[in-house]
Amino acid sequence: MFLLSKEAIEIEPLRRLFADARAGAVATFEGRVRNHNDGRPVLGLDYEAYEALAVEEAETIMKEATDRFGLYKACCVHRVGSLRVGDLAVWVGVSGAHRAEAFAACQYIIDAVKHRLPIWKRERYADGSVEWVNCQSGSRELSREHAH
Amino acid sequence: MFLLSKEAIEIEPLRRLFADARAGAVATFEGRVRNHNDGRPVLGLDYEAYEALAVEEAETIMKEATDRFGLYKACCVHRVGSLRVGDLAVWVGVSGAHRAEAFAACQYIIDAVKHRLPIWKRERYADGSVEWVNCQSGSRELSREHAH
Amino acid sequence: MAYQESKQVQIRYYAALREERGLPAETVTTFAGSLRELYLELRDKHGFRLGCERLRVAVNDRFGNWDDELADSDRVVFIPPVSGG
Amino acid sequence: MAYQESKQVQIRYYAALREERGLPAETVTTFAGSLRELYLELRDKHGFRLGCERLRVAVNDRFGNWDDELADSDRVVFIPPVSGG
Repeated sequence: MFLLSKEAIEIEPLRRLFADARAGAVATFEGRVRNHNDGRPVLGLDYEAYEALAVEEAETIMKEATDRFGLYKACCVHRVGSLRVGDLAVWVGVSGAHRAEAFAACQYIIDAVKHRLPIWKRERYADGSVEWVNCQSGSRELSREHAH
Repeated sequence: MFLLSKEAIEIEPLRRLFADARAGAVATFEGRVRNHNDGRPVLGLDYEAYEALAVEEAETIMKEATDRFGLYKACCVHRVGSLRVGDLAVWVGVSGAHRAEAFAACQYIIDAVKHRLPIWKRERYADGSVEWVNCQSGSRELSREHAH
Repeated sequence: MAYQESKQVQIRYYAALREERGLPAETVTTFAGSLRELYLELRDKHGFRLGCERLRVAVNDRFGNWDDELADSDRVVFIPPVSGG
Repeated sequence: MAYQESKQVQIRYYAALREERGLPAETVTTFAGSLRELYLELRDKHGFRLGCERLRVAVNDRFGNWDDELADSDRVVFIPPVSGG
């Protein structure tokens, strides 16, 4: 299950989806807006998504992870719109029988979500400037580490 | 931070401890009582802890993980007492700047908690029998995989 | 060379490309044969900074290849380097 | 051989060992010199199934080694294979 959300992500209702008597392990990941990136103070950011393709590609990712790691359930919600420091940007939760598969699957999903979904992040900096992350043309920006 | 809890573990208050403007990544793990182990139907289980040593060893583990992975926060709560299928047995949460460290740290903590803390699990089976997991003397039991 | 009819295609722009174009979407009449030719034509016209090697492309809400043929009525999206998560 | 005084030590039992002993704790008077000797003495007496190689041992709420010397008033816990998490 994958959702793009214009509203703040509520975790409790998501967690309730994971009640399953077979599941011994639930791994979750929260990506949050942090107050720094690449050494620059960040005030907030805006997410924009190419919705139709993002949802389809995300469902493909969820299915890959479910099949590969034998999950009982996999869920991901990604915010769009304007976020402030501390806000939840993305949530991933997976359940399985054992913990090794749950961790591996959760990491697989968040890595794929970051690399494959047509979603873009514009950072707002303390100095008033804004920048679409990864979209600069210079070599400095190409080599940056923007991962959470 | 490590706690042994005689009551059901509530996750929301734990999650609130992780509000931190620097934190881009929060990884969590929930170990739950599942309805099967080693092919046998499980009804529930009882956890018993050697409390003084469990708490001290757990604090050592949390510090190791915090130092090694540069965490902002690490927290683990482990249940003791009688649990039913679906109940939360252990919760681990960590926050850091980036996701790779958060996942690695969360996994490090749950692995160490399972292998190093003096805590014991007695499984109650559907056929009415009970068994202290890992404590059988035969070779079959030695080779079992009891991890979540 | 065979006679080529012009095609009408719909283009949507996201993120940095949307800002460079100053529009979220437009309908374009083109003789471009492939997605690559279409992008190069638009890049030439609007001065987009990023080259094809930094972008991906989607047609009718599926990922496509730059050398895929462009058809009349295609809905095309040029995808700048993503940064979700 | 030097004269050995008897020691009084407190023992707590957990999990499988507690059930085998039928008691959560006891005070024992012993001439055992080491933690290993103490366990073997008690194993002999109560028929504990697991050997030292399957157990760990703690003294005064710290992990110890089987060959550590036993002192009067020590609080000893024999730790069956753990299964937390």
